[in-house]
Amino acid sequence: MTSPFLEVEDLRTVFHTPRGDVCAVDGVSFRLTAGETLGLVGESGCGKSVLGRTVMGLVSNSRTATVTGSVRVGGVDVHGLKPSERRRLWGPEIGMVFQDPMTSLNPVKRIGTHLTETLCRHLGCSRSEARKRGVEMLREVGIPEAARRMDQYPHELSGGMRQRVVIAIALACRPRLLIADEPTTALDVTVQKQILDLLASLVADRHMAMILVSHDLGAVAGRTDRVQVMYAGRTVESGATGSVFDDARHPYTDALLGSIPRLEDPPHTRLRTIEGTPPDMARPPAGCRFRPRCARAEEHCGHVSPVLASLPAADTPGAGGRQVACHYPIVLEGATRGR
Amino acid sequence: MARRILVPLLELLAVLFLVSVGVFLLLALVPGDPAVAVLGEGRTPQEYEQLREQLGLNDPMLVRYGDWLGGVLTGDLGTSLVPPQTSVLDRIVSALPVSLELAVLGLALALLIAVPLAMWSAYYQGGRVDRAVSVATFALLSMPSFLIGLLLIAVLVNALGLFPRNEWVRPGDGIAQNLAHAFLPALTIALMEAAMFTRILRADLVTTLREDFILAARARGMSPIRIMLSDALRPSSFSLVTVLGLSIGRLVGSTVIVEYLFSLPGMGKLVIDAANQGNYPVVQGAVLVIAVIYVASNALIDRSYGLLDPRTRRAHV
Amino acid sequence: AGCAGSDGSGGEKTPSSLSKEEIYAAGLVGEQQAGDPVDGGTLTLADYSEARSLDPTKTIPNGAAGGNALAAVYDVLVRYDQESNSFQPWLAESLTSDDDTTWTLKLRQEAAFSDGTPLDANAVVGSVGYYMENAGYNTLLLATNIKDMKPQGDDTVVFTLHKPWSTFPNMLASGPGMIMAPAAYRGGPDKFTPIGAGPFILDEYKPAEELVLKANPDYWNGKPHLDSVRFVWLASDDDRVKSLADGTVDAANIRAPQALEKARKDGFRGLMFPNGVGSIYWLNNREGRAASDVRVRQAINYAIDPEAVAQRVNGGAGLPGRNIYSPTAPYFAEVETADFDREKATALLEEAQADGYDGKLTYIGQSDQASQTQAVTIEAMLEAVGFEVELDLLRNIADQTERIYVTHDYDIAVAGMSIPDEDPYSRLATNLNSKSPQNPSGYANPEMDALLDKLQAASGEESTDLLKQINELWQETIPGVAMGAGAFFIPWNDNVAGVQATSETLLLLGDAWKS
Amino acid sequence: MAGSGTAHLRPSQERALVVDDLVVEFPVSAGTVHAVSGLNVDLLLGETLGILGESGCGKSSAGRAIMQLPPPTSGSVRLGDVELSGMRPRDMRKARARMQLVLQDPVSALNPRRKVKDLVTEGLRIWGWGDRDEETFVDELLLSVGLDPQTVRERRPHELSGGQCQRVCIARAIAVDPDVLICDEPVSSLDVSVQAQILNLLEEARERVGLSMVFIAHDVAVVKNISDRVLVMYLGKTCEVLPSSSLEDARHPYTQLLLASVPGAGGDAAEAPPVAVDLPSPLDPPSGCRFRTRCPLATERCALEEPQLREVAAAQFVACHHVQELSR
Amino acid sequence: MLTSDPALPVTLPASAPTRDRRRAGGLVGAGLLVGGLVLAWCAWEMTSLVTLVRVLLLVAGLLVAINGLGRLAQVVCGKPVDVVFWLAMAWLTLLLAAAALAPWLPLGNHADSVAGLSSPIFAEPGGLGAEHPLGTNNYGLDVLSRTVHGARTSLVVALLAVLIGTVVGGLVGLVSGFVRGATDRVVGILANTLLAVPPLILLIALGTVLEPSVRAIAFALSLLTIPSMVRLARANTITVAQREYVLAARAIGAGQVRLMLREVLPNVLLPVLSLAIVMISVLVVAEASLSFLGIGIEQPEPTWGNMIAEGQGGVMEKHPFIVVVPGICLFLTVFSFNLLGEKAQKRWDPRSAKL
Ligand SMILES: Nc1ncnc2c1ncn2[C@@H]1O[C@H](COP(=O)(O)OP(=O)(O)OP(=O)(O)O)[C@@H](O)[C@H]1O
Ligand SMILES: Nc1ncnc2c1ncn2[C@@H]1O[C@H](COP(=O)(O)OP(=O)(O)OP(=O)(O)O)[C@@H](O)[C@H]1O
Ligand SMILES: [Mg+2]
Ligand SMILES: [Mg+2]
Repeated sequence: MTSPFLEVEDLRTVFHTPRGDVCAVDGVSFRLTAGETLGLVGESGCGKSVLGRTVMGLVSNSRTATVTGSVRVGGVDVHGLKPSERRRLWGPEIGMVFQDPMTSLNPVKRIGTHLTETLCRHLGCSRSEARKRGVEMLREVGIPEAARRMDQYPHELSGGMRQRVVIAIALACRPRLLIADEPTTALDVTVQKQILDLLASLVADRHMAMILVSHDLGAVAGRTDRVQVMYAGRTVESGATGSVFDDARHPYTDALLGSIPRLEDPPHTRLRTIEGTPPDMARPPAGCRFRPRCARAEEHCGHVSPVLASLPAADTPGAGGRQVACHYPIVLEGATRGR
Repeated sequence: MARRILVPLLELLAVLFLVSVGVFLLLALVPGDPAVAVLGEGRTPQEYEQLREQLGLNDPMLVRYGDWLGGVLTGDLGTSLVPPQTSVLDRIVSALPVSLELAVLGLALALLIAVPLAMWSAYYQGGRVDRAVSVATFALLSMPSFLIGLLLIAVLVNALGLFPRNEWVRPGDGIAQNLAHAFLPALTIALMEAAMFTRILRADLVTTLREDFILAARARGMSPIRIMLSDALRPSSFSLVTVLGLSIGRLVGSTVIVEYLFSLPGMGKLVIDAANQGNYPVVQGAVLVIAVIYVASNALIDRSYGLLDPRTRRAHV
Repeated sequence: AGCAGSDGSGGEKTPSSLSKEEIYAAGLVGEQQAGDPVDGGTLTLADYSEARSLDPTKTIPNGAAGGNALAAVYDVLVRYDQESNSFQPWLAESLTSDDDTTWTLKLRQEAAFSDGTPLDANAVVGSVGYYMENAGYNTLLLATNIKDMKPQGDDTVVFTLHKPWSTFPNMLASGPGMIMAPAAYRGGPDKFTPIGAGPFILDEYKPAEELVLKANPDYWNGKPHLDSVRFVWLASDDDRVKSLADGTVDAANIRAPQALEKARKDGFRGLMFPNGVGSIYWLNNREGRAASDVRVRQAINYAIDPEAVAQRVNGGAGLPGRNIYSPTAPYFAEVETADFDREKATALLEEAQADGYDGKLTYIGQSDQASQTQAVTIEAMLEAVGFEVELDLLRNIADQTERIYVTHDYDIAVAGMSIPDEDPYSRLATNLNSKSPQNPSGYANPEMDALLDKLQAASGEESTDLLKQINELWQETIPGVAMGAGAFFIPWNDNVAGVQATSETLLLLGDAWKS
Repeated sequence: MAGSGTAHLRPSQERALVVDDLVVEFPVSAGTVHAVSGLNVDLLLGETLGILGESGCGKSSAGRAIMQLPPPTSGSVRLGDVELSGMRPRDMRKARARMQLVLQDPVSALNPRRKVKDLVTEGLRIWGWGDRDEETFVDELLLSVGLDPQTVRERRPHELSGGQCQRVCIARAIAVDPDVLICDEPVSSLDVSVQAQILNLLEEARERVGLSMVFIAHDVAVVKNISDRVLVMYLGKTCEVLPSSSLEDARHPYTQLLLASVPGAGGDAAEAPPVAVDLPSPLDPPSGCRFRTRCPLATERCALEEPQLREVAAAQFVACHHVQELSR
Repeated sequence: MLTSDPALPVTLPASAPTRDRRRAGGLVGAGLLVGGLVLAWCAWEMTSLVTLVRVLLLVAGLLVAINGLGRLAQVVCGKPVDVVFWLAMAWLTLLLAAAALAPWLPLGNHADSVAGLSSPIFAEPGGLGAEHPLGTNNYGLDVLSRTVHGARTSLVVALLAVLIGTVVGGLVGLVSGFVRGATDRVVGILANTLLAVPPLILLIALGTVLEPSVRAIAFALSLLTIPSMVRLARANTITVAQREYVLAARAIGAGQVRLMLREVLPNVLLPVLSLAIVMISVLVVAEASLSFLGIGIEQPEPTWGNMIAEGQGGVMEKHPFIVVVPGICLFLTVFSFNLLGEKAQKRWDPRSAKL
């Protein structure tokens, strides 16, 4: 195996808010090699975006936040860098695609300005050179009439088109790691597919590493190599995508999969539900954070936090590296489960 | 398309019409006989009566209003009752540049103070500077302009002798002199306005800085200064521009206190003096002109958003 | 006359310890700059108020109303000399009379208007005619007195009066004596252009801002030393003193007692014009008003303490007192005055109330702070003796003028009267004569009318005696509440010299210079 | 597609709601937005009709026009046997109460200044309590939507989670005992786990109270799960009407595109990314078949002639000129 | 979210503020408080210094003291405390109490000018316990008493005007924003008309027509508040009326009036009230400006404005306390109302919480 391009070790992000400290990311670790795609899934508020931003270094130690643990990108500790050095990473090393293409483009700047200023800053190319490359980038992400689009304002484009622009900007400096934070949540289904396909093909072409953040399990399922399921700031389960979705071991993952209506099921099929709501992150429950909603919880779960432990390879046919944080993981009942 | 230009225009005209009616009526109710204002004391009752007749003061209100409005529409705002009996228009033409200069200088100074301050405190939101700026701007906003003016005069003119005493020098008589004399009054205006501008711009900047596109710009590796200047400032300036526009219109008539304190021959002083002398044509004319400026500047501001925000540009063209 | 304080004696004392008498001494004040006049420069005068117009018929031609600018443009035929207390020919070569009834005015050959036309007898007759036609200040006084005004030849005008008038020259020292060129008024009052024979010519006028006059090279008395004079009008006497002190202006025109005393104590040179009854409360004597009853007038007069008012309104400055003449006036005499006496006031008021008076008074004044202070003080004093006072503080001058002079709708109103040294007659007659249209109080006393008639013709001792009788009659019948003498002070900076005074506190700037 | 037609209506059966040629247009500065152009729908008693379509295709506009909020530009809406268009305002208010609306964003659909108990009883406060006891009514109602009356009754919306708010909305809607419930994307803003709770709740409520329901959504799987019949909309027009059980057999090219876009385990990633196309604007919709600009089957005919809905299989109606080629 | 920018000074995590550090913070706070107060007191006493320097020292001392108080409060309460805000509230409470109880407080003569005839004028402030703790004015009236009674008038005028403005402006804005259409147009034109005339000039014009009574001044001032109230209420109504809960209420069958009163009004009320608080401070200043120009409430009835105006004409130079006392009261009050208004707006009307 090649050495990992991204190493995240016991990452913990704490926000200091007036209501108290919020531990939005609580001891997450993972590795990612070039060409690999990692899916981060979980319900709203479970810390996916904060994790993405902390990995990038956009959230770092400050008056309002404390970050511990380490993030190494290409061997460099992101949080040990000076701000100006870190800025130099953003673009050529790490790119980011945001959830909402409506708000992640400056409404008063032309598309072209967004692209060229990034190129000028990082590659030091001249304006005309940057413009040429910008047009190329737009073409590459499948935008027709790219040259004309350069002079348009974001509001003059459709949502899907805008998201393509955002991707083009993120990829303009050919980063080696792309963090896509729910890149398709705001888009229509038909467009969503196009964008996900686009990202997948770009990652493949450029041999990039990508973190795909999503709460849509379906979106992650087809397009990632590995997946991490998060709940209340912690990783509850991780492993090869197919393996996790086909036989979930954590009660949360299992319940989540069961609560999604499937096209294959006949109409009026009752869905499985997870009762209750995710915990308030300022006052998380003791022990396992999923305990209050968990059907399998025992007394023990309320006291001791389960650690993310690897499952024995024998237990996980097909793929290795499965990890689960549960005292009472679901035990395989043969091949009947899954989709 | 025609509708979109015509309707606001008609509304503007309606506003101006109402202002003219209001001003006319109000001043018609004010005690004090214009004939006395013209002739001064010590004339025979017949003389006053004769003049009243001559001025049309005995006509019904509607006729008088009609006459006045007719004059206004043909560019004749009447003649000052109290000598120097120059035409009202002349008086306004000589007073307006003073007020405009004060307003423009004051606003320019205010922006000069407010923009960097707001950017600084928005960037270090919640920090020491931010808190200090917040308290200081509040303190300024809490001080009536006459107190600020009195303080500035007491300190800068009387105690330190840094600036020349009141009196106005027209730009035509030397720009340097003019600026030296205009500085203190402009500063008084600027301090008030700067406090307001700072708060408004800071609040908008803070909101903008929370936007995704700022985060996105950071994620592209842009430097903080560049982000503040080229990404945050423009989208945050809509409220400021609105207030700025309102201020220009408002200041032309609202520098009263400052003009009074520094005895500058601007619109405010013109109106107050005229009001004190019972010189109605001047008051009416001046208020009407101020209203026109206010209404016009507002309309211009409304139309200028397109320059700042391309999203609205299309809708206006 | 009152030039005593001006020379020498004041020099030894430091100005800051000046006594009231010294402060209010008439004439030139302080050591004047010696040396030869210097040509050139602009003299900036912070005048008391802006002339309503450069048309003398529209402006009260005195120093307080902006007459200085008029005097500079038109000059005056006759000049009052403070030092000798007499009228001297000025623009005219001479003004003579044997009987005070027929006055012969002889004009100078060299005098001409600035448009080049000659200042001849016809011009004078025309100018005075225009003045009276357009009802310039004092027209009524002139009209009732002048029987005839005729040019004799090119350079002489003969004024024939109905009866002797010893201070007639004073008329030609102010408004009527400002001779306008025929071209000035040819188009009528609406097209008036200021053309005169004075030392200066209109250069630039910005209403409410400044008036600039430039030197008239053909001035009869030789080209003025100054290139130009500039009139500006600041907000208050305080401002004028401060601007004078920091050199923004070269000379100022000051009336408020506090500022005036401060300017004197600060050692400014200048001209002092004291006058009688600088401040007065007119009482409405007319039928149907409370003060038509002499007891009410007396009660009001006794109730008000000029000292206390001066203390509160002017911080103690001024010359509070009841004598209607300035203590420095040449004709000043002690009389028994109706001084502040609360008991007398109460008693008189009770008497009047017993006859059905309800004790109510309406006070009118302006609404600025100083006027409010005055109003509140007077109100307090009157209420302290049992009056019930309603304050009516008016917001515009036209309203006040209307109430006092036109509709006469007031009981007690604050005003000024300023009886000058040079011509007490005309001021007294205008204000007290029962037939005068400018008699604000409606005071009608045949005895007073008779005294005034006699005063017109009188001169010297006789006149002083008549003035004393008038004063006594005033103290007895109280046309208004006299609050004490006042003064005008024209301070200037040390580099200014040659400013001359004339009557009505007017300045003549033809000889002025600045180093 | 984007056709029209009435072939799919079922006049012979007992219908709770009949919508006839509904047109909704909004005048805007740049012209007219054709949000809904001639929608024909009927809803049988106890049936759930799903309306499926992309953002901006006029789903919400149609739903609101049915509620007469605001009344449609033209077209008639019959609720039971009451014709709603052209009613007097008071009668309209009364009739409207027999239909109820559940909206996408539960938080903004609740007045932040009012307590839960006031919110759910608003309808009865307006129309009268009848012989009901307020207390017990509120408690029963809240229980029926799975909320604990004790904890929730006195709270205000901001003290509730999104899912709880949506439950309050549903409680409020069924409190007035409506005949028809219109749900405008009631689960789109919710997390998957909560989405399942709400979908189950709606099913239960429908069964218990005997509601007819119009369910608007853009998620194919959700619509399939809850509806009996699905109507697919594109740019204000109907593409296809079919029983939800046979949704996977959809014929219309647009429905097929929708189905293919559903993210699933079998994502077919590696092909070349498709080039973006500008979607047609409702300000100036394409002539003929509105889908033709994106349709792989489009021919000249599609631009000239508007396709009509016709039955291509049992209870399956498609508006497409090329439907024959598709049929077996 | 620039808050997390690394350029910010990095402070240690607040997770475990040790006991020692807390004690140190408390000591620093107490030190600053005492030091500041001493400095202020010295400045007050050091008559030998130039007035300007004294004033600067005084202000600096007070600021240091407030800073110290803040630190102290943080230590005592365990979290940051907005001392300035609480001081301001304390001031407002004190002021309102004093104003409300003024007739029953043992205060000197505030408006009886007849009695004032026999009192000394411009008596210097005598400090606590003296007959005239803050001196007397030009009419021999007690400055302390006048300040308290002046607060009464100033506040009554401002509150009355705000009340009129809020009720009238708020209702008009509510109706016009809810009904829209022609009504809205007409209301807009009327509001613009009022705005087009400069406020002070409008007041001057009104001042010449109206009697200078509390009621008339309040009425005139309320005209200033009405247009902005209308605008705010209207804008908020329009936003609220588009909210889905209004749609939902409509769907249930609520009528127009019910919608307006039950659904819209409660949501418009708080922003309107927050503006009203800010308006109080604006009007206190406006009233003062009017009195300064001589068109407000007339002497001897005290208001802060006409008390400040007493300083004109050289009085201020000789007897600074005449202006300083009401000036400081005015400043503190306006400052406090502004602070309160901003807090309220931040909480209830984030859209306009910029001032
Ligand atoms: N700047 C911040 N200050 C304080 N708390 C924060 C901050 N940013 C995020 N949080 C908190 O951290 C937690 C995780 O937020 P995050 O945005 O990562 O969730 P998410 O998984 O991305 O959810 P979503 O799917 O809604 O985007 C939330 O409880 C949020 O309130
Ligand atoms: N009040 C309105 N004024 C103008 N245009 C409107 C209005 N409401 C909706 N539209 C337009 O009508 C079209 C249909 O809107 P509608 O809200 O019905 O779509 P939708 O299918 O519900 O979309 P979504 O899934 O985003 O909710 C859109 O183009 C929209 O922009
Ligand atoms: Mg997120
Ligand atoms: Mg919708």
